[in-house]
Amino acid sequence: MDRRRVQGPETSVVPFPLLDDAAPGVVAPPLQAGKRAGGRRPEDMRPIFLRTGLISQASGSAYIEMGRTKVACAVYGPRQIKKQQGFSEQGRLYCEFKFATFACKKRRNHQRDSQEKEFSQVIVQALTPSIRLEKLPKSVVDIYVTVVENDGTASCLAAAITAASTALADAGVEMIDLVAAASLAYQQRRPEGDAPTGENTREAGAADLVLAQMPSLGDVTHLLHRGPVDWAQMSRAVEQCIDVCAKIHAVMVHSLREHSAAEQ
Amino acid sequence: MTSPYAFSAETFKRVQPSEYYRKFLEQDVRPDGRAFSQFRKTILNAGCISTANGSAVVRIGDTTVVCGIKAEVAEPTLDQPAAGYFVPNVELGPLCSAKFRPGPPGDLAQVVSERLRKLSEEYIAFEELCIEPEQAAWVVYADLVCLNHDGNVLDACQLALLAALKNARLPEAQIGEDGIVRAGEAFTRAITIKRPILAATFGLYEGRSLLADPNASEEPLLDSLVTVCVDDAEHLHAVWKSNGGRCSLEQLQRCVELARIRFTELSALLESSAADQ
Amino acid sequence: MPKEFEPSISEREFVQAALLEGKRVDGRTPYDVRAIEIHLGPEYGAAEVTLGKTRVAARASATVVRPFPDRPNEGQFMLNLELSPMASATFETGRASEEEVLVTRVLEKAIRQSRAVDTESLCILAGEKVWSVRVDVHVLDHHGNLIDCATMAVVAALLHFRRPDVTVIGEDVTIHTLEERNPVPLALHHIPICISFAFFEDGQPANHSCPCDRLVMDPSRLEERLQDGDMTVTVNTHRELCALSKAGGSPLPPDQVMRCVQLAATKGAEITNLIRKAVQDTTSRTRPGGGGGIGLDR
Amino acid sequence: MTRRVVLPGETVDVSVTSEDIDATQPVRLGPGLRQAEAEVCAVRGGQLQAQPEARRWWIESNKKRYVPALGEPVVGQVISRHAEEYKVDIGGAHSAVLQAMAFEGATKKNRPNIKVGALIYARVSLADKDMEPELECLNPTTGRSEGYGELKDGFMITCSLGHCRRLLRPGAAILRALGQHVPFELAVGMNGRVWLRADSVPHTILTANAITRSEGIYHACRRLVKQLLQQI
Amino acid sequence: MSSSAIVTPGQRLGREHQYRTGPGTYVRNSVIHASIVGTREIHSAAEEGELPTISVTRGREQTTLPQVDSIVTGKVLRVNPRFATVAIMAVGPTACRDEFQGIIRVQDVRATEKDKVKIYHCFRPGDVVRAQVISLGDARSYYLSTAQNELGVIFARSVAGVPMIPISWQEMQCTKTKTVELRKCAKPM
Amino acid sequence: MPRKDGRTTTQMRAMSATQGALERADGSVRFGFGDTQTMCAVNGPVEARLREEQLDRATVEAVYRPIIGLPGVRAKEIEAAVQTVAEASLLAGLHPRTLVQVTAQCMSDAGSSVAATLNATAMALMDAGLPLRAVPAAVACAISPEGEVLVDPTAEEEQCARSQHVFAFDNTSQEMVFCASTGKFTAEELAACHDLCRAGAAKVHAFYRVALERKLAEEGIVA
Repeated sequence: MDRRRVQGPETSVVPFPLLDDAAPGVVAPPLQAGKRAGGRRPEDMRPIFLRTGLISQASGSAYIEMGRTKVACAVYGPRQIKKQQGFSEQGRLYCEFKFATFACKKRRNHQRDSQEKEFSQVIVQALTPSIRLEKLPKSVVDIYVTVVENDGTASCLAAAITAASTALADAGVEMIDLVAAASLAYQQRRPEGDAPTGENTREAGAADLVLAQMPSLGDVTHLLHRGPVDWAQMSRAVEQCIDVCAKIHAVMVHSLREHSAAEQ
Repeated sequence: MTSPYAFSAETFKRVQPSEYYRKFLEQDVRPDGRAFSQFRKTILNAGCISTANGSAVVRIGDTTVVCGIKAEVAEPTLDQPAAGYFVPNVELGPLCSAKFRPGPPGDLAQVVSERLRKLSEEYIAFEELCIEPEQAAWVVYADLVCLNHDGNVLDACQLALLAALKNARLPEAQIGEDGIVRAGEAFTRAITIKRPILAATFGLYEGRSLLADPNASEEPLLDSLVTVCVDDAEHLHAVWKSNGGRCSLEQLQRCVELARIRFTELSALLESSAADQ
Repeated sequence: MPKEFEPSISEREFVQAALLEGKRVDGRTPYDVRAIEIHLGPEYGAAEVTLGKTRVAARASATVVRPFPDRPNEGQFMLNLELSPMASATFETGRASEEEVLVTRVLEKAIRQSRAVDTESLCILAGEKVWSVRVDVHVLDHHGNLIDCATMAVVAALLHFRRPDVTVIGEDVTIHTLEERNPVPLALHHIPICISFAFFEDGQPANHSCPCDRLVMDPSRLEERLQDGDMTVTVNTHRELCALSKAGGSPLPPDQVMRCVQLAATKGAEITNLIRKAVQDTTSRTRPGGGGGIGLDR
Repeated sequence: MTRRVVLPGETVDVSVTSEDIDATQPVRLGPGLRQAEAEVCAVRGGQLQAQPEARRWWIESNKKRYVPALGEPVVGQVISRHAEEYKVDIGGAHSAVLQAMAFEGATKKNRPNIKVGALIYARVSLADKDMEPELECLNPTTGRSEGYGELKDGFMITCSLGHCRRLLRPGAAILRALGQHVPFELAVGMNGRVWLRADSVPHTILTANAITRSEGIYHACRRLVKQLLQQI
Repeated sequence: MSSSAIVTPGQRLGREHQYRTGPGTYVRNSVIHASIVGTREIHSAAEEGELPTISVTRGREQTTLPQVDSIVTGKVLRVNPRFATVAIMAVGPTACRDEFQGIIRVQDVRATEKDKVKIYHCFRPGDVVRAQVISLGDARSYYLSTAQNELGVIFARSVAGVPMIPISWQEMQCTKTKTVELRKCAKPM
Repeated sequence: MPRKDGRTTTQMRAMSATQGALERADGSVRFGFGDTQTMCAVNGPVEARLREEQLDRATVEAVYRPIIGLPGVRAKEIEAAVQTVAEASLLAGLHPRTLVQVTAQCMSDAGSSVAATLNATAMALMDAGLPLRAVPAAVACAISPEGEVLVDPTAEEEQCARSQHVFAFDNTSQEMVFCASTGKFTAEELAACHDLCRAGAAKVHAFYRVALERKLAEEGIVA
């Protein structure tokens, strides 16, 4: 009984689809002639829209759209550490990742579940190597990410990392490099760039990969791979992600320049 | 008598907000250049989220609110067996402003949610949300996420909520003998809205000047906040006056007139957004 | 939120000195219970009990709900107690204070788990509709011994409460308004009453004489803050012992415990009669209660 | 002596009404009245009292929460002890500071040794809404303790501030009635706390109950004391 | 200002032996990279024979943290006999979005007669002070000092709520009621 | 059309108030319109937590508890109303960096419970002896389906009303300090409700004075 919100019924369910005998169960369209559902080639990447500075209240912010995946990210800080964790020469990063309740096919809960907490940790791990924390003694930089629409959970995580890094740059936090992240889902035969629809793409045997990289310096800051895949496919997938990261990095640079020029 | 110490404008605004603001109001202008009764630029686009049954994004100035509608099915309550549910909730998280802390909804979020729920009793047709009396009814969850809080979040939420409801489509559902509800493939059924109701909020500065659509830096300096909700037939549906200042009946009636003008602007926006679907 | 400081040394020493002479600071003898006042009404199930200056209000209400799947022909009974800053400035809203958890636990054991309310009688239509009775307890003024005062308030509210009469013909259920049919009281198996004791060591652990003479019934706020141990005995009208909780504190010889139970039994009977009498002469005067009584409004 | 009951917010006319009052004397506003630009308005509900000749106006009303004011005697409880000072709870919004040196004849070497939890009778030496209140256990003019200092054993009760003010007035009815039957010592603080000590436990209990129960009674004090005497 | 001249973090600016690194840049295996988004600026060295310094400056104000020796402007929140608590609202000329907490210990209020300082005669809650950060202090607050003439109270309201003007280094006068209040004033610049 | 309990449309139920009912609270009042009773307790100025401390004024913390059920979002809106009345009356600048706790407990709801809560709050602030610049008085009214404006409505009148209004007025300037009107009504009806409630508020202010006189007599201040 959550008394801080308007109450609905205790339990509510999504109605079952009307199984009239004519149409078979809706199955993901098979791969025809190398094209995917969205008409994209396996290695193609969905169109990206990245805009900084949309959230005026934040120190820095970024809004990203990769195809239908939409993620908003705000950075507050560097500011005083509220919780008493003792003196620290180094700054700290704190992240809260949240899917909006309407973001996924199945309605999500208001409270953060374990997956969202895990993603918050992943974002902090992916970004910490790139931030010059020694320049921010006794302070914390808070990153808040809200997914407005989820078209592929792996792609949401990648978009969130990219947006968070852009927002940190927009906030003027000193960093050694931006961090671009790309996601990828394996079909049985060939890896496909940029995991498409279906938030839990992990049907039986399917695997996906999220790779976060500092493009200018070339170092990989975070790699999350789930699902069984043989080694050869894995290495090809990593290269493919590196290329996608380069493209994403170009978009990040462009939007940061656009916004800071407009700012003058 | 100006103090001998010079401040940069930005520091003066942080250190002495009320002084900074009073200097502008003395020249009948607001820091962001608006006239007293002028609302900020309002942008509305509906239906931009495919995973929701209905959605809308509203920007009033910098205040940005995203509303998503998700519909599910549940058993109706025993004392109202033939009515569905409408559950609006506002999230004012740490993402939209530095003054909100992580965790469950704070006081402001809860008050806005309660006001949206109270208003919904005037325009939602609850009996049409019932699929089968005493057995099954639609639960329309309307969740509003504020992406940027630059003041006057209630007006933005009500507009986003109405636009999302207009944009929402539910599947045709019926209940089988086995008591299980099944829904059709096509999302065709609309949610009927008896009458569009929209909110307009005003602030009173030192009991005299009436300021429309106060932003985040103005809100703490105003000693009264008046919100008026009107519908298309010039009827009023809610008048709330909060904060400790005093407000005369004439000022209240002035707010009602301005709210009516604001209603025409917003309902035009509402129609155009629904049209281009 | 001001913190509540420990009592001063003078107060502690004086209370112990007075107890040595069998006297208490507010003029009572060790086995005196403070004056009890019971106000009932105007709606059914509204009770307000003062024990000395401690004041607790309880409100019983009933709504029609679907039964739990595993117990289709049994109604529900819920108790809720929350300490607000009204009781004392040291309580915060939001986080439950340790005292609130303690009082709620003892109340649950005394009333709910001892099956005081007969939930079978609350069934309207097995598997479909049952009565869900809830009692909300509000502590208005905290002057010590919340447990006893809260139990009395809950019991008085339950005895005074009337739910609307219901007729079931086959499947359809009609709930009569209070004007059509006289409302029906709740069926209670027994009436539990809590009697709390506080006891004090005499300060000289060396000659550890039995603390029998330093045992007080119905401790005041000051005695509660100075006590070295406490015990709550829950008895009912059939002279049965429903619950006994002696949570830590200084050890007590067994004969002392039995003595307390005897004292509690006699005192409990007295209090039960007091409540019954109060309920009898108010129900005749209570008006049906405008809608609020049975909590049917949304 | 105008005697009307005023609600907060109402204005009070403090102008001179008759000639023989010297209009140049400054108007002194007591508790409950405050100057707002031109006029004087009430900030508390109560009965308006005045001594027009001394041009002193105030509002008589009762309160329970103490707000420190300069020079008022208070009964405090030591809540913590530091090298140079004690922190004392006086029932107000902030705990007060009592310097270890603020005792009669205190020197660097021999200073009173007061334990945490002890009661003290002290005078408010600093009271300002922006600062922590400070106490001292001596009369600043004479440097003597004059009753201030640590209060050993005895007992302490709390009652309303109005009742304490009446107890401090010479010839308080309840104290005179008690005095005929019971020898006792008393330290009344303006912060609603009264420390008392009598020769025996029953007498102390009698005194304590007599004072708490005499809150609203003025004439029947003697009858109240007799009742309590039988109960011993 | 064409957007091409703007550099983003990680962008190579040159080799180590070409420039000296100024703010907004860093060196990694002998290559100079930008560390913030901003415009690249090259300042020729003061005396020749020195390398020119390269730096990146941000258009919008750079949210700086209080560092040791930076001059900060803040508002006094609380005053107790041992220290005054200050909410730092601006570091140097730039106002910071979020307030940092700093304290002015009684021994850091002024340079002369450190032990006879009565803090109530120097600061009152609501005063705006200009102070210097003397250390990063503890986990909760920075340590500030006003032990120089141009540091101290720069704006204060009298009990009557009217802004006061300084009449000496330790007195301020209310313009309406002419009452004099004690403050540790900063020397007007 | 006379009302069920025989009152005319502009007649309010008898008001009742007991002051100082609670021992521990600094100020406590049980205020009632007929059977609708609300208890309000005020503690202050007390110590504030560092997080909620304000440097130039006292922080007001309002809590509202319904008589039945857990306090939910509806209670939070009433808390905002109590906060408004407290801020309209309290001179918070005189006690900086302190906390004033206002806790309202509904004892029984027989119609216009929010108005009773706001009046109990104003009287409790006065009973606590806090410095106030005004004592607001609140009155509720409802417009019946037939369009009649009923002052101080009972629970049934509220349930079937077309719209419900609560207004609170300042005792010095008779200007509105709080208003919460919901339902379906016209601007003219709003003005009618405003004036009707203002007349009712004058009666409540008179009642405050009578109650204060009774309390002073009980405490032996009025010799």
